[in-house]
Amino acid sequence: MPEKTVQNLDEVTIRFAGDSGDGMQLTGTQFTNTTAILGNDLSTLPDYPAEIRAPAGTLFGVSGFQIHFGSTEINTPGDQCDVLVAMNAAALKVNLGSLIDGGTIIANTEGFNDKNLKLAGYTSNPLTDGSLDKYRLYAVDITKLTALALQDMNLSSKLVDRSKNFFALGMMYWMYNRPMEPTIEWIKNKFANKPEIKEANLRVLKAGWNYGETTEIFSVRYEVGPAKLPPGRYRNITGNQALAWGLMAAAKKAKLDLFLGSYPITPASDVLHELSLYKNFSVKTFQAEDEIAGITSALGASFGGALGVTTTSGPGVALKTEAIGLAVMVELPLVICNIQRGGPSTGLPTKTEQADLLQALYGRNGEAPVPVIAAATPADCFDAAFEASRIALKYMTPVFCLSDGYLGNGSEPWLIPDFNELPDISPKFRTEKEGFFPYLRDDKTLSRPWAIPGTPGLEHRIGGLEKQHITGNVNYEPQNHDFMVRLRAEKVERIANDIPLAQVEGDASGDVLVVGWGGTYGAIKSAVTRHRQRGNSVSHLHLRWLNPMPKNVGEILYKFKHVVVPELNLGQLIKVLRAKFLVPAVGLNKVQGLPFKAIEIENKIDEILKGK
Amino acid sequence: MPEKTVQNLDEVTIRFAGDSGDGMQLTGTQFTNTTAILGNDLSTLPDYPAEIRAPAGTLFGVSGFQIHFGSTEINTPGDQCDVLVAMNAAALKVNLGSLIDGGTIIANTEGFNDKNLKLAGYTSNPLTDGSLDKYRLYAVDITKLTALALQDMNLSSKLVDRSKNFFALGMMYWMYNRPMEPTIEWIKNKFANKPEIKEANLRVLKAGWNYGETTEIFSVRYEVGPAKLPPGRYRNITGNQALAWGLMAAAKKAKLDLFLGSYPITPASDVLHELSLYKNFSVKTFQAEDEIAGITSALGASFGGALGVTTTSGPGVALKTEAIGLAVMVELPLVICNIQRGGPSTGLPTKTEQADLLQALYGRNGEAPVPVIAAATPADCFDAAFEASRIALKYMTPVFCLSDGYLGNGSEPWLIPDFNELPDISPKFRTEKEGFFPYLRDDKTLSRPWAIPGTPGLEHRIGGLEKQHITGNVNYEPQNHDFMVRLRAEKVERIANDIPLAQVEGDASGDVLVVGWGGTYGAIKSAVTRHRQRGNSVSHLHLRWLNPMPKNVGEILYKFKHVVVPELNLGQLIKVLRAKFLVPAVGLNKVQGLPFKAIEIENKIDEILKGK
Amino acid sequence: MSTLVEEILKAAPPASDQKMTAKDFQSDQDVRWCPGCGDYSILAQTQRVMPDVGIPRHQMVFISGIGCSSRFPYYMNTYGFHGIHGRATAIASGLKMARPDLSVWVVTGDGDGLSIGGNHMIHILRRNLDINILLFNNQIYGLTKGQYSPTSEKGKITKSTPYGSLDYPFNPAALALGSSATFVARTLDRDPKHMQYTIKRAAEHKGTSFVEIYQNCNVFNDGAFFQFTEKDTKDDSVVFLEHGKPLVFGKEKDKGIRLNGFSPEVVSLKDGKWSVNDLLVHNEKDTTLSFILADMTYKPGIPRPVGIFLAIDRPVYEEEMARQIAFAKEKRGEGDMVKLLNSGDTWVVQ
Amino acid sequence: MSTLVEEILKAAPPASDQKMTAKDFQSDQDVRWCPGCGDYSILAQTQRVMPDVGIPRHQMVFISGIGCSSRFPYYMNTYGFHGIHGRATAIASGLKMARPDLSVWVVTGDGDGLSIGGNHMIHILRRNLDINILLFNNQIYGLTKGQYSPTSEKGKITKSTPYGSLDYPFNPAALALGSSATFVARTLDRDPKHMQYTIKRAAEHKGTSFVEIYQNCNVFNDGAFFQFTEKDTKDDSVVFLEHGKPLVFGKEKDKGIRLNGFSPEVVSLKDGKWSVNDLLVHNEKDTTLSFILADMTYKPGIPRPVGIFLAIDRPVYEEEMARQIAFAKEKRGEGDMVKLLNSGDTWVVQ
Ligand SMILES: Cc1ncc(C[n+]2csc(CCOP(=O)(O)OP(=O)(O)O)c2C)c(N)n1
Ligand SMILES: Cc1ncc(C[n+]2csc(CCOP(=O)(O)OP(=O)(O)O)c2C)c(N)n1
Ligand code: SF4
Ligand code: SF4
Ligand SMILES: [Mg+2]
Ligand SMILES: [Mg+2]
Repeated sequence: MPEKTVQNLDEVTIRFAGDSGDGMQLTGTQFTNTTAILGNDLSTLPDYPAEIRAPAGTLFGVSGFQIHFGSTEINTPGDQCDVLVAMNAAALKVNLGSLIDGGTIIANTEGFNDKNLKLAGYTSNPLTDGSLDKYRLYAVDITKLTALALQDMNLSSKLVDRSKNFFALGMMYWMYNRPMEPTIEWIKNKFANKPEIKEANLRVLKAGWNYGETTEIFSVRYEVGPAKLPPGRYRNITGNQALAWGLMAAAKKAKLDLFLGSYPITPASDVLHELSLYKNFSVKTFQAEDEIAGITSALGASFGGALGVTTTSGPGVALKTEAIGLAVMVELPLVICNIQRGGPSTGLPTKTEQADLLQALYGRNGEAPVPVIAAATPADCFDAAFEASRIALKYMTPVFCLSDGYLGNGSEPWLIPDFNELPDISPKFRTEKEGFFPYLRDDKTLSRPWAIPGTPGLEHRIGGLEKQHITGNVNYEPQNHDFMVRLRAEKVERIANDIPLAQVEGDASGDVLVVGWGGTYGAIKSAVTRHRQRGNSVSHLHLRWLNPMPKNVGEILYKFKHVVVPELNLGQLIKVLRAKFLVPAVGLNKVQGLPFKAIEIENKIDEILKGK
Repeated sequence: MPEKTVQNLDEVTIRFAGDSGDGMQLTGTQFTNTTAILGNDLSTLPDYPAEIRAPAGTLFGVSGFQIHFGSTEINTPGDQCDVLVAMNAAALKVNLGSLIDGGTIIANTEGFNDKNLKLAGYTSNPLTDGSLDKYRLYAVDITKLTALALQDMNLSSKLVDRSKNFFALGMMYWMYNRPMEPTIEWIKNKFANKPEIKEANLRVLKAGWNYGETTEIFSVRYEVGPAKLPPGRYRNITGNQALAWGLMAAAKKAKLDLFLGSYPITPASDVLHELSLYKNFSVKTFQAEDEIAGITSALGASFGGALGVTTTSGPGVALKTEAIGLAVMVELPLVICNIQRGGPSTGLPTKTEQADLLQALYGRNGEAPVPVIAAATPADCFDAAFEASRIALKYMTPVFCLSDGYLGNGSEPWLIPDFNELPDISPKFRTEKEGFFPYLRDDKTLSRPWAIPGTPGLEHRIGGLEKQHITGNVNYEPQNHDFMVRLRAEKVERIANDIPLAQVEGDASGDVLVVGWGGTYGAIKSAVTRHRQRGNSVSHLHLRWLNPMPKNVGEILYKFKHVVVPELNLGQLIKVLRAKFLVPAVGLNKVQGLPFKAIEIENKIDEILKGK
Repeated sequence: MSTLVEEILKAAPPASDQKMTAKDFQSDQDVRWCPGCGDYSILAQTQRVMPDVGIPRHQMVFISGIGCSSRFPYYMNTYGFHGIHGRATAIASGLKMARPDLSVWVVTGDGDGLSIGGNHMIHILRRNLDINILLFNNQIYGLTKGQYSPTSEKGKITKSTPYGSLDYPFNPAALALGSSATFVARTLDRDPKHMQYTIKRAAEHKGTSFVEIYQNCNVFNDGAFFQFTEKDTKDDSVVFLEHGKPLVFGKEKDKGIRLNGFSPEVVSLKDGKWSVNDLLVHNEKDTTLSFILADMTYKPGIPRPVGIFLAIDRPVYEEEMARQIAFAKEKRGEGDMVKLLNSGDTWVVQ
Repeated sequence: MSTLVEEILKAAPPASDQKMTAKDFQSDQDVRWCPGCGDYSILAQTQRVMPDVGIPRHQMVFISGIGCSSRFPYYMNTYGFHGIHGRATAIASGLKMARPDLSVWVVTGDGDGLSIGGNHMIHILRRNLDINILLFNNQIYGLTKGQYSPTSEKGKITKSTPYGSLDYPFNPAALALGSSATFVARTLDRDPKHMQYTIKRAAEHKGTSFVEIYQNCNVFNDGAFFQFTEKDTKDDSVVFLEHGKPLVFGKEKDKGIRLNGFSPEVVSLKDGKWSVNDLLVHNEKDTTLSFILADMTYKPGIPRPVGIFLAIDRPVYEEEMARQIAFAKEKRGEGDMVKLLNSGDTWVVQ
């Protein structure tokens, strides 16, 4: 065996791509988990079609999973990929554009047979016609090699074919020098009751590794050392899982049961799935008949003293807006999670976007202010959900917690928080009869008492009609209405006293301030960092709280010559900033169902710097 | 009989008030119609409780109807009233605050018996305890006088009691020198099948008139001459009726059938009621099972080549937002009328407010731009509805047409438009097979072709998933999505080329510009006029189109030192203006379920002028 | 239930022995229905029955949507939630799942519960949460001043249908049965005794109880049910369903209902041709029979069936949910966040 | 109909005499269901039946909500509208009212049509518009990757119910009947002949036709109906309802269903105790019987009823609407805007 060269890399981006039936999401997830355990920093981008299992070989059926990992800090899933694993011609066609010049292609030759080429719209085979000359191309007959590895097992050809992703995974493990053990363990667990499949997958995984090890095709292996992350215990986590856990943690710290009323919708369903696993945490999950029943059941549960939560995506929020207004009026805690996706309407259900901010802020009839918080990274979904719950309970209000498809499905290493260090956020249920009025308010927070059914002597009635101040009786008086409308607004405004001031990353004043919110955090951070490394006067302001905003936002904005607001929409936060602070902010807008590439933001900043 | 003095007045405001069972709305409407026929300019404000028929004599059961009429231009229902007709103690209690000092009270003494006084919370009888000394008080035993008039008819006491509002009406007709004929005609028609009631009402009406004529209680009569309105034929019309007729006129001028899919809700139901009368106009009205079915059925009808319309109020819009997004995506004409009411949530269902503007502009998931137009006065609802329909048909888009409870229920004299002069707005259905693509666009309007089922060869499919440019096929490509999102926004933006430039009332530049939208038009106009009469540099900009705005709005704003935006909300249009034009506009906000008084705006302008 | 909620419940003083009275269930709010409205009787009967139900006030919750009927909770001196239009059943479902210890009541109208709220209605019925639903059917939209409702008779002239309505009305009992309800009943605002009995039975039923109450709206639909409630017509127009008893009706109890094939028909018990033994005998436990009886509702010539159509047992949703939770705790132990956070693949960075 | 629409329709060339074929109903769009999905068969049968329905393609509209099933309209070479989740029946209702001349079809799923869309479903059924509804029941949410649906059997383990679902499933036929539907049928994806027959009958029915189609989702709920569709079990597990015929089933046609009281029971025709004459005889026109048959659906030991439960005539909504319009025109004359604007009290200012 010839000795293979080992090359050290700071960071790599790999994209696995194949048919939606090819198991690319699984392959990517396995590679991610193993990479996480090795201590790399990482960020992932699953990218799958709206069809469940589109006909094999078609362009629209291609499913991809990108992982960016390194020994340095990783903030995005990578603007372009260094390695493209293409299980068929369509996968190559769809993804070649994202491969860097000189990048590596690992292609499954069987996926480039005549039928596949035709389906992908190739007139000649790119693996052989020289069109890929500028890349490092490895054509491997993965299908055949998989079949060979399983030759003596007498499996159906369907089963054989289903294993081939493990061959690709094995190869990549070998190439990037990752241990196979975690995946071996996983296979053993997952297929414990299906010994044949277990055996097949294990064999094929190892065959892939051995293929790298023994053949002479690959001349180099790569080494990506662990990242210098803050010390502590880590795990890899997706945004949706982190969100679910954040809600559970909040319920525990509030000493309340968690009640989720939800209706399945991509990309939010996984939160429902995750939460429904934890019945031993007293989590109650209710798959309702629709979104309206999802939220109203959660509100009913809140009335009873639970932490009521509803999870959905944009079209689902549309249906919930009437009930959100009700929650504003009855002043009960409620957390509304929107895992945003491409819109409008059904739009691009499996793609990401952040175009529901204005809906969260303003999408209700009447003056119905609702606090809005947005998560910045997959792991941050935990904190955002916890914080949303804290505010909901303390201020007796519905709270929007915004995430998006990119955050929800993406993952990153997460420094596991010390649960015992999280604050106690348990509410004080009212029990004292003396002086009880359902709309008598706390002087500081302006929140009303939470008196739950079952408490003797506090029988009272709430509802969606305007309430009289203090008594909570139905009241139509003009002055009372005006007063109550302003009181509800003031209550939400006061939350600004209870959240941290905004922190600028970079200098506190200068040429350009890039303001972002939500899932664009990583890309903006990368772009700003690069500019600062280039010596430019560029800073980054990330807004976690969109309503109310931290008290110092105006101050910060006024200290920069230019304010630029990159958003995955046509300009939503920017509207709020301009209206509130009258700053001539400019937008950078992309609405492609994809996250920003850092380079896109970097370029925009360059433009602004040049124009000044 | 002593000769009565006749006094000439330029304008008067009268408020009829009584129990919700007392027929005050009817009395007010009759007085209004008669006054309109006399050629006065006028404006009305019905104000009724949320309960159908609250227990007699209670404060919350008081129903009021205010009419402001004159020989001068009348823009509002009057800041205060000159005459208060109070059928009982509660009616006095609730409405006394709106009576000018020295104003006239006509009180039904029977309504001030012990029970009524107690229900109204009076400890002594205000009719006799001197507390009304600063007013001109006429205590009339209307109940008894009514009974006397019907003495020989042997009617049930319930029926007798129900007639007493006609006594009050008769008195007021006498006092303001109005003919009884129109009401007599109306009674004859309305109760044609109930001869007893007809007879009773006629008698009591005349008895009321005679009471004024013959007794010595009233020493003066008033004369309010006709207003100098532009020449032509007039009628009195409420906003909801005008809206309905505007939609019907649009359908006729479009050569389409009108289809209304709606669900009853206060204060929009009357539009449904009105339209359901005109089956001989081929108007199809469908009372759906809920708001969602209301709008989606209208969209289905549009697909079939009807002018699809849905009418509702804020909470109903909340339920329709998902479908509005669908309409944006499938690009079919659809008119969505929101007769706004007090919110949030169920709020104050019978009161007015204009707090649904941001909902109309932004209340959807994804980037889903929808044109928004708002009516300024009751009669203007006709034009607004017509214009909304024109834009919907020409640009193949859903359009919001905003009205509110004050406009919808209020009325004014209306110069009847010459129907034949209204523009032809008929769409061109696509029939040509050659070169047909469902999303191929008109170069100028960017609207897509309307090809209705039944057209041979144009079979095609639409839906809520992102469409490929031109072909309309489902498409998930990043670039196409970005393109289409911007295209839909651009289509709406281009409507600005097709609407009149905004006109300033008053000088084109100066100290203060008051910017308003919707039903505040009259109050702002009055306030600005008064300031101009006082020689102040104050102008008025009314925005009829809120999205897109006329192209010259920015230009206009920049020409004034101060911009003030009065709104019946906590500041919605002002957010848009500040974000768009970065002008330091200030708001004047009132959220009391009531329209502005001109004086409130006048005072605010004074404040600004003083502060400058 | 959560520790905090449990604390509250534990801290509550023991229920007093003194029996409550109807008055205890009257709140301090002014009742704001129109004078003469049938809702008053329903309120009175409910308040009268509640003491017998035997659950203390503070453990009762009345939840409603929007409509005249939906003002009901304000008048009950219990916990109450006046929701949004059509969603009372969904709000109630969430509350009951969170708090199975509470006695949860839904008050709704024919518009609220069957028009905009129809979907939540059919779903709560199949799920069978232990919630009692009182549907005030006045065959009209009262609060919005008189449009026709999903139970209005066809051809009805209302503000929104000046030429007459076109929709075939729902038969609420049949709809409930078609939704696999476990308790379905019909009663009358003007028959206080029957209403009290029916409400009591609904309260006793473990599972969702669906009670349709014919209610007179004297302002917008006066007399809609007079045939079934007024002295001179009711005996011949109504057949009361009593478990185990044959379907006899008429002032002199001289008429009955038998099945001819599958079609119910009225027979006279006087002319010797038929006897009580030939009649249909009611059985609350028979789902098939319940459909046959519900289907009689709009049949011309057949008296209106009133009473309990069906009362069967089926597992109760929130109890099964609680059982799953108990099972999970038994199997996996009480959930531990620290363990969960550190479960699976983790690694340590020094 | 409006002048403009009428012009279009008049301008259309006369329908050609040439009979169409299934191929004429295939659109140019790639079919994107999973290989093996039961939806393929439903698509094929529908396309096969359409030529016999005898309505030209351009007068047909397929409308759907959201779900795998709801992709159906893209594959039909007719007009189509892929709506939003649960609202297909409402969109279709509006279209049909506006354009009674069109043949309108709704394609929906058990989630789309019975979960989020349940309300519109029950209301369209009582209204009885002349619309044909094909409900693909795979007892699962396919498109969102496998959560349980309102027709999933209780205890079902899915992504959202790892401990098993708690809801008692809808019986779609009973729900439809409870909603006063006029045409209710059930058929099977794997019985092309029966499906073709059923779809044809649905097309012929004047009024809303509700057709439940058992459909295999081989990815998330494989084999849910195999008992009723696969060779070795189907004969003993399914009883086909045929108008006027006794309920016989079994491979050797040696079993039947009779009523014992009101309870259906399986009897053997071999042991001499019972003969065909003792069996329940199907009658599509009998509403009461239709309930009895639908109620058999989940009864243990009873074969699954498949076929047309009910097919009765009742006035059709959009026709009555058209009739009111014609009546109004006759009575008041064609509406004249000029007259209307100037009607009532008007006055002239000089
Ligand atoms: C979302 C929404 N749509 C419509 C309404 C208006 N609305 C209030 S009550 C009601 C119908 C009431 O009818 P029903 O439920 O029969 O109650 P009733 O008044 O007859 O007791 C309607 C349409 C509303 N409040 N909210
Ligand atoms: C408002 C809204 N809520 C939720 C969804 C997500 N969603 C799409 S299809 C579907 C269920 C599909 O199930 P079914 O109707 O049974 O169709 P199938 O895929 O099984 O054919 C759901 C929940 C959505 N698109 N829109
Ligand atoms: S409108 Fe009818 S239902 Fe409503 S309170 Fe009055 S009488 Fe009762
Ligand atoms: S997921 Fe199921 S229902 Fe959907 S296409 Fe695939 S097999 Fe068919
Ligand atoms: Mg009602
Ligand atoms: Mg399904």
